[in-house]
Amino acid sequence: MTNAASTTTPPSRASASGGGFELGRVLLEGRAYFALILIIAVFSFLSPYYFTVGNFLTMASHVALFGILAIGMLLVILNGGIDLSVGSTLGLSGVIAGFLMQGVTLPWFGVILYPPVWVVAILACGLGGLIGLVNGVLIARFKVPAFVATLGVMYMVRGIALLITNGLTYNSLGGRPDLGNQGFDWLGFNRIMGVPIGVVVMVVLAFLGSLVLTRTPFGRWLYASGGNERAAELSGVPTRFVQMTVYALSGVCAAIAGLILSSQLTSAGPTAGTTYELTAIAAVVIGGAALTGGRGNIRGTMLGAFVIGFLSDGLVIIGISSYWQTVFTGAVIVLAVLLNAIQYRGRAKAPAVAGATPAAKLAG
Amino acid sequence: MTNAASTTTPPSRASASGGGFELGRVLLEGRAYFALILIIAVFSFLSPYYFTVGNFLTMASHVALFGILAIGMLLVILNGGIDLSVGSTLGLSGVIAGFLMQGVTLPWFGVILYPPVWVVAILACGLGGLIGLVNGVLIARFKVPAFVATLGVMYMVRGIALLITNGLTYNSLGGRPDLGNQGFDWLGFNRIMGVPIGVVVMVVLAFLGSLVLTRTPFGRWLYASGGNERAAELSGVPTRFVQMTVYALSGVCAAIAGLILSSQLTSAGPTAGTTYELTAIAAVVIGGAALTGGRGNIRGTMLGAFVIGFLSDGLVIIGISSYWQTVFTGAVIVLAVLLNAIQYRGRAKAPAVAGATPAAKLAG
Amino acid sequence: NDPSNPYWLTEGNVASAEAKKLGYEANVGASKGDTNAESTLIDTAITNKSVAIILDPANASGSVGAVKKAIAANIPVILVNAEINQDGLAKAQLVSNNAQGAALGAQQWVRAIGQKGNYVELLGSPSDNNAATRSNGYDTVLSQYDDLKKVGSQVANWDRTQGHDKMQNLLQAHPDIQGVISGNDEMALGAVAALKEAGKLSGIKVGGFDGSPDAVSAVKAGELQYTVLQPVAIFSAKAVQEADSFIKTGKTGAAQEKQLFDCVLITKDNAAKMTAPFTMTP
Amino acid sequence: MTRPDAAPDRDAAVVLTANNIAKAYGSVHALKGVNFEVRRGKVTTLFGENGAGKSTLMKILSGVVKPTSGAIELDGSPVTFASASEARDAGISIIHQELSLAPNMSVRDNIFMGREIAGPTGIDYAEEARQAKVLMAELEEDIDPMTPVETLRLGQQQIVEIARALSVNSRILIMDEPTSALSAAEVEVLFKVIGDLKSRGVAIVYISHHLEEALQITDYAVVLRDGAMTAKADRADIDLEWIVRNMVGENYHLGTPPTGYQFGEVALSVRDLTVTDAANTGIAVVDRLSLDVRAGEIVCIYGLMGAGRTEMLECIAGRVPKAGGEVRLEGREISRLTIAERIAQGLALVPEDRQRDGLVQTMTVGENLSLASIGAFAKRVLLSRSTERAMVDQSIKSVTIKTAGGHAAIGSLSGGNQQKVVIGKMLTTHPRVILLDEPSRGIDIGAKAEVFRLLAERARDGLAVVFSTSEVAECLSIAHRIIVMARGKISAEFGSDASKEQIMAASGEAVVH
Ligand SMILES: Nc1ncnc2c1ncn2[C@@H]1O[C@H](COP(=O)(O)OP(=O)(O)OP(=O)(O)O)[C@@H](O)[C@H]1O
Ligand SMILES: Nc1ncnc2c1ncn2[C@@H]1O[C@H](COP(=O)(O)OP(=O)(O)OP(=O)(O)O)[C@@H](O)[C@H]1O
Ligand SMILES: [Mg+2]
Ligand SMILES: [Mg+2]
Repeated sequence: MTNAASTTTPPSRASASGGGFELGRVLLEGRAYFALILIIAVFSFLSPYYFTVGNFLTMASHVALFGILAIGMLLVILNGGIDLSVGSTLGLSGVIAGFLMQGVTLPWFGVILYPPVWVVAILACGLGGLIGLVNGVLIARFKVPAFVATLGVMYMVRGIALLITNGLTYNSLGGRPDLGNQGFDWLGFNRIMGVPIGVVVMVVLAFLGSLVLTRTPFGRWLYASGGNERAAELSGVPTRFVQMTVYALSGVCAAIAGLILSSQLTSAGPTAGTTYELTAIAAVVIGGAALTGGRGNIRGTMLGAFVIGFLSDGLVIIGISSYWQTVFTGAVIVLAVLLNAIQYRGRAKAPAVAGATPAAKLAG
Repeated sequence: MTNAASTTTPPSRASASGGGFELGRVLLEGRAYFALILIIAVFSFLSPYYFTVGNFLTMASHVALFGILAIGMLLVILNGGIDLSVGSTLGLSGVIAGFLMQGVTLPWFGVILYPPVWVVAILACGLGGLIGLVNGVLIARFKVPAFVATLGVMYMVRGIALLITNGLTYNSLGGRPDLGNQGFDWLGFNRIMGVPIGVVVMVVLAFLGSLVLTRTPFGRWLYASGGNERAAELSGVPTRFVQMTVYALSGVCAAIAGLILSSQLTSAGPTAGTTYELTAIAAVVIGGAALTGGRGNIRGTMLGAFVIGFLSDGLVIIGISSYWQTVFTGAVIVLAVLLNAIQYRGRAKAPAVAGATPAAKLAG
Repeated sequence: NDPSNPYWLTEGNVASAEAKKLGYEANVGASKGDTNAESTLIDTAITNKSVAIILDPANASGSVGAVKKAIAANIPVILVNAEINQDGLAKAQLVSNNAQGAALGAQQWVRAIGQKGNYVELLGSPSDNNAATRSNGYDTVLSQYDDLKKVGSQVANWDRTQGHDKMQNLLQAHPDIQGVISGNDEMALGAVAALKEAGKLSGIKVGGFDGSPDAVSAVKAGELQYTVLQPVAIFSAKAVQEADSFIKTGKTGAAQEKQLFDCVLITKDNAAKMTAPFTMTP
Repeated sequence: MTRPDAAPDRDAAVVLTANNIAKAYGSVHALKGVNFEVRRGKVTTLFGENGAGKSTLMKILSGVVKPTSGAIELDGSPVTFASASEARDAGISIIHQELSLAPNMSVRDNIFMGREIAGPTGIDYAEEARQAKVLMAELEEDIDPMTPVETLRLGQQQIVEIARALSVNSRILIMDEPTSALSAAEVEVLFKVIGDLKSRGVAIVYISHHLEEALQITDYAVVLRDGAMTAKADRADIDLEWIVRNMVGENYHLGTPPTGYQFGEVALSVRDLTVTDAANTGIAVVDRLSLDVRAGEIVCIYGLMGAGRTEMLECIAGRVPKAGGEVRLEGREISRLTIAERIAQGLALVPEDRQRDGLVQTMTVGENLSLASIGAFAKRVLLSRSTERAMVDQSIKSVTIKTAGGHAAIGSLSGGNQQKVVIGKMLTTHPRVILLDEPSRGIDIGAKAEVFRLLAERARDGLAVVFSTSEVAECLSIAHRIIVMARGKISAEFGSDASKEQIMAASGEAVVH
């Protein structure tokens, strides 16, 4: 029953104590690092193309998508929740962007508005935040279990995306100079010093994220309410606010990912991002976070994302059947948590304190 | 933090006290009934064909699949776990069945075996149970969080199914008289007094399920270890055994569903059952079970399955775009839990006792 | 695309076989209809310094970006099976003539059920414009017969299970139909299973599209009236050859970018001629 | 002593007044119009049985719950608190009865959660750590502010809880059973701290079930009985007997050892039992401990928090693995058996923390009662409902549980009755030996007496009883033999005629007066 506790005590310490360095964490994340290095080594050996700057950048830009989702997901999971709706949100935000880029007709003025790209981007993110807020309200105000609330929202958002586009895909999001709404593909195509924008965005978000988690009161509130909500509440932590915020943020992250994706493809499909939520969750968990909340940190999550991304890309590059990729992905997920579990099994026996009991449950 | 507790107190009582009649339950399940009746009424009004025996039987046979999955899922959820791998297991069991029906070549004997249908069925179920057991071992022995363990297994099983068939679909599972392996389509095609076998199987399983839950020590153990694992353990409940068993059973249920599906189609595809796990979970939750374990019962779960099934079929019959179906499904899920949440909000305010804390967390 | 459908599987196999024959190393990946997965595949193809990419676009519009990327990395792209909504990008787009095939199918279908009656249609996923092309193809033919009424249509996303379930629902809504026309074979076979179960197979005629082995055997068995063979084997081989010639000569050797390959009708009579999956020997 | 309606004495300024506060949880009337005063620089102690409404009243004063009716006056001006933090800002802080710490976070983070000290770059961790250190020094516990709370034992966690309350320099400090898990030494320290606070003019509200202990620091005593105030008085006017009388109506004593029968064979025999620390640090928490208990004998194990009683008992019951030694039940070596098997063999444990280890909150009273022996009701496969119901009703009677019946929700019972359910549950397995870890923790004196009477009866019928306690008074109740544990070893053994002083001395605990 103490597995969650066991699996993830060390990172938690680290994160909770915001920056303190500890053997436990080194060991745990050391493992993630090790896995990553192993993956890179193996594939570099198998394919001459794998170990090249170009490829790493490409892979990084693939990781970026999941990485960004995972950052939002981490916040939610730290709160002891889960967000299944990010995949759909990703899809919808892309669709909305596409919709806006096509120009909005205002019949009663008889004009067609072509909002500039930055407006589109902001609106899309706003929408993402809104969806997240809906989750947040359902969960924080109406006390609906996170899993169910976000599951429902996932379906609804996906359906809406399909309805808007009627199942079709918006393309030519390039914009037109005469309309001054060009540059949408900037996100997807441009590079800053050779680094794809997507990666840059991920890095920035990761940096901001760990800043918030380790340096700000909000970060501590999040760890506190994830660790023991009642305790946090009694000591004046605005737990509801925290809860709503994390879901909103997760929504925004999803929207950003959606923008990047659709600008990479210069097209926005309503089914984009299906099942990405699972990959994001996997990344967070491989990164050593506990689904029971209060335990985990950005660095781990990033590592998790890279492990998954580099693995699957590697398999594609050495030309392994996509079926094997499915198998491997699963294997890695299980292995990652299994290793943690085994290492901290001894601890698992330690009498859990009341507060730790929750951990127990979810894990069971 | 008391949401889970609040959302689901009544059914729990009900179920836990296996048969004890209580206002809370009547209210809660009354609502599910009400939803079902509403759905039926609306669609009967909109389509002359909806309210016909024939149609109900068809819809029931669609519900059967999810219903059977949901029964297994309920057991897992009562234990405080979750099983994301059922969809894949469903697919694999179908594939295995198909594989066996095609005949197994034993090179070193130089003969091709055509196992009779019942053998095939048993083997498929056995496989399902095995997969479930893998989940169980990961979760009970190695203390891997259920969500992650089953997520990983989900990927792996799906991959294996694809590898076995190399992505192809087995068909003509009809069998051949000369080989004496006929009758595979019996499950899917035959009817007992006009009732599709699938439905019969579901009803039987549901009956067995509620018998086990309410009338056997195992059922009591399950509710206990779901409600408070530590206490159960100290009272001499073999919690690990219980945990492993429920996952194994869930696997078997998935396998059975897989057999029924592939026999309905007289063909088995490796991608069958994708995302069915979510539908099953939705059914269980709409049925008033708590994802934190210890609360829920078969009747509710069946209701949940019928609500989902009758709704989506109804939408098809009145010819609404499949996109709306997605939206509605989500809406119903949210609504169902929302209503419970609201009704028991008053209770929710009560400071939960230590024991209830776990509940809280997972739900949060 | 998704290799769990024999059609795309053959597409991949034939192409890689042809490529190997021409002395290339072929590497088949599946986008499963996800444009992002597709673009990932393209990226890796670029990483692998591929000499040419033969792509079955996941999405008429969604794949444009991916193709652009490959072009940018100046790798010639040749599209097979489905088109993209932007010309001048790919070196060639080799697709089966869906419109012609649909017309062909529709006519045969009319012959099968006669000039009058009610029918329902099963549509492929709307994001794939073959679905629309075929559906229109059917309509243009069938609308000529005033006594043929389409009483219902459902999207079954090319999938057999959905075909089965949706068919059952449609049967409930419209018990009085004589025919089912389907956007592809998988859905058609799903429908056949549903009809079998309802014991209505004799009364209701089903028509498919693709010419997949399962469908062919169903046609042989008389469960399926006909299917329309897409010359996937032919054009995927052709695609490789064109790629080859482009790499060597800089020209695909074909007149124009869009090349339509006519489909062939498969009925009980000529079903026997199907030697290998998707290949018919006259 | 004075009557409730008597005028309150005037020698200290009243800072906080609660005027006929009432609180109803649905049908439960937790408080029925209570008047309550808190004086600056004085300790107002609140006595009352379980469920009397003490915690509820405190939660209302500290803004955690809102009263159904009634008003609160701070310095004579009416106030209403929307939240705990508002009350805290008004200078009222509270130590809750149940620990409220985030186990995943460090001591520092727990102390300052919700009240972060802002620095130039986000939180000023250094400053927080410094203050945390100071507090720990003040409480004479050497706990590094960075240690995660989950690795502290219960007592230390309670210290952290106290430190958090102290860290807010509040004018009114409410302590709801702050010592339930503290060793006598730690209590001493706490009382010293309370002394300083008083001299600094801080008003303190103190709640405890350790009556003598509480009396040491009481200035004003207030007694609640089921939601209403039954008495209040100055320290000078009252004694233990007065408190107990007002708490429970009549005077209680915890019973005497059952006599008039011969002990049977040795039922439980422990030899050189060794248990290492939960955290696998190799420290022997139970150190080569040997113990024999005969059928019909009642043995009490006294010790300070951290003496290793829980580990020993849980190890005998099979919950924690043993590092060495052997455990024999009626001669059979049982170390290798699972918990379930040991129960079947006739060894039952009533755990220390009933909420966490004793009860299944999602099940009814009846189901909790029958859980341990559920196998017995299976005729072939199916349960026999009738047999079960009969057994449940029977044990509700025999253990005297106050409840609407077997179908009632476990949460609806008061602490004492919940404890009885746990005991009843284990008794239905017909044990030969029963181990009880602090069976009296957090239950009122009336319930205690009943529990002990119950155990005495069973002992007569040949049951071997071993119970641990942290209250000397309980050692001197029904136990035939008193064993004192210290640092994992048996430091002394007494008959039922031992004196409190002897026992406390043996436990390494300073004798408190
Ligand atoms: N959240 C709640 N919901 C319902 N009833 C409650 C709640 N909290 C307390 N009660 C009831 O109110 C009454 C007083 O409870 P309270 O906790 O104040 O008693 P107490 O004096 O603190 O007991 P103890 O000495 O065990 O702490 C009890 O009958 C209890 O059952
Ligand atoms: N959660 C824990 N983690 C690490 N060590 C612990 C933990 N709980 C207890 N210990 C250690 O085990 C020893 C026994 O502690 P424990 O509190 O069980 O003794 P005890 O006599 O049972 O006290 P009490 O019964 O009053 O709680 C102590 O030395 C303590 O440090
Ligand atoms: Mg209290
Ligand atoms: Mg103890």
